[in-house]
Amino acid sequence: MSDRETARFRVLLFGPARERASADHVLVDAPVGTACAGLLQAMGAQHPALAFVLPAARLAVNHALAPADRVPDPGDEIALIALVDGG
Amino acid sequence: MSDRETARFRVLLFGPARERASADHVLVDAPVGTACAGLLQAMGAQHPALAFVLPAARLAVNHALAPADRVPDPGDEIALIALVDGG
Amino acid sequence: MSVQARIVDGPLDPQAPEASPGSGAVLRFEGVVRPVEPQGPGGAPRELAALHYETYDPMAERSLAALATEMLARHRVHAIRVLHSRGRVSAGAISFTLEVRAAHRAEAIAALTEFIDRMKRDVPIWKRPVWR
Amino acid sequence: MSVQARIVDGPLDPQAPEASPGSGAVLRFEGVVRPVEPQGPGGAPRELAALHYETYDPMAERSLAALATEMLARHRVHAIRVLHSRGRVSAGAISFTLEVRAAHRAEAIAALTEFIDRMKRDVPIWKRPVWR
Repeated sequence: MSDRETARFRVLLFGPARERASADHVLVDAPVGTACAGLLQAMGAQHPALAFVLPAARLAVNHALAPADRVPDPGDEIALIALVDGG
Repeated sequence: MSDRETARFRVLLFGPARERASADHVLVDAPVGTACAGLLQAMGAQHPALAFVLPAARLAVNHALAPADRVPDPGDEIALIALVDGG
Repeated sequence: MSVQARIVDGPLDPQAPEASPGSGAVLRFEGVVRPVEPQGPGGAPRELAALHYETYDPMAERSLAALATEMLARHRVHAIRVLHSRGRVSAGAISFTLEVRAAHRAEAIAALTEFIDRMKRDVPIWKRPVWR
Repeated sequence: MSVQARIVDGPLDPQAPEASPGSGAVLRFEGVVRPVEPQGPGGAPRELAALHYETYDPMAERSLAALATEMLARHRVHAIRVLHSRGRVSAGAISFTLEVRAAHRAEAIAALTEFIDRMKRDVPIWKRPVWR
């Protein structure tokens, strides 16, 4: 992939994901135009420690839960929302 | 019926039944051994103003709701419990 | 496990729940006299000054306690406290409070819901509107 | 109709509900940190000193408000007020309160039940046990 085809996304982490990754965010590389579902898969592949959250995982884009087909911009605030037992 | 065969029951009234009867109790004559279901029917026959409550009516005997086949004693405290829209 | 049931003259005070360190869920219901009610079933709305509650004593209080004890056992909740007014309660004031403590919310909600349904059917308390 | 949603640092105070003269039903839920929890799913019970709540701000508060607004419309209730703790809340203390005012109890119960279910699924708040 050339630089033009791939973007780098910053994904904020919370809860068990943050503990497992020992970090408050991870960087995920994915082709420009990747939707949230694909970005989650790329995250699991590039950060295997986070694969455990994938079944319950969604992404928030700019502080709102995003549908799986939403295409985020690398400049958006993206957060991993994986609520196994929240509240 | 002879005096020995018939008993006189005092039935306390509350709510709409008390208002309709303009009294806090009625007297109901019924054969000795009459169960609560029969006593309610006798009450409706002898005090037609109270017939309107019969569909929702039960009797309490000594401060507890009584099953339809309970045979009250004329000395018991008997009350008409007809809760159309209580609480 | 505990049950409290009481009939109180007049309106009830709004109260903060007591501390309950062992229970994960505290659910409290307050019944407030509505300022407007239909006049009779299906009737037109009319302004209400108060409701007047008539109770059959001591059966009313005993029935509340028996119902609380039954709900406590059936839904495995920790504690139930119920208060109900007797006499006049003005519109906007509280005439009924029910507090349920349980380990989890599901039991608390189930116990509270069934308690109120059963109370309206089985507890000898009658209300009479005092129209404005 | 009104909605209030707030994330608060530390434990919540037990509070008497505010007056609500137009609503016939006031339902209030308090979530209390349990002193004993299973350690992990299906695990053995273990004593808990506290829960530590992590929130994604400002999304958590916004999500609570959006959820309250949605429940208000769907269940036709009059008002919803929700508070949730952020940070450490000791065992026995309150970390969540939800108050629903409605004309009748059925709507209040439905709105409260759905609110809590949805909150646990959709509102970005995570809890971490602090074992004793």
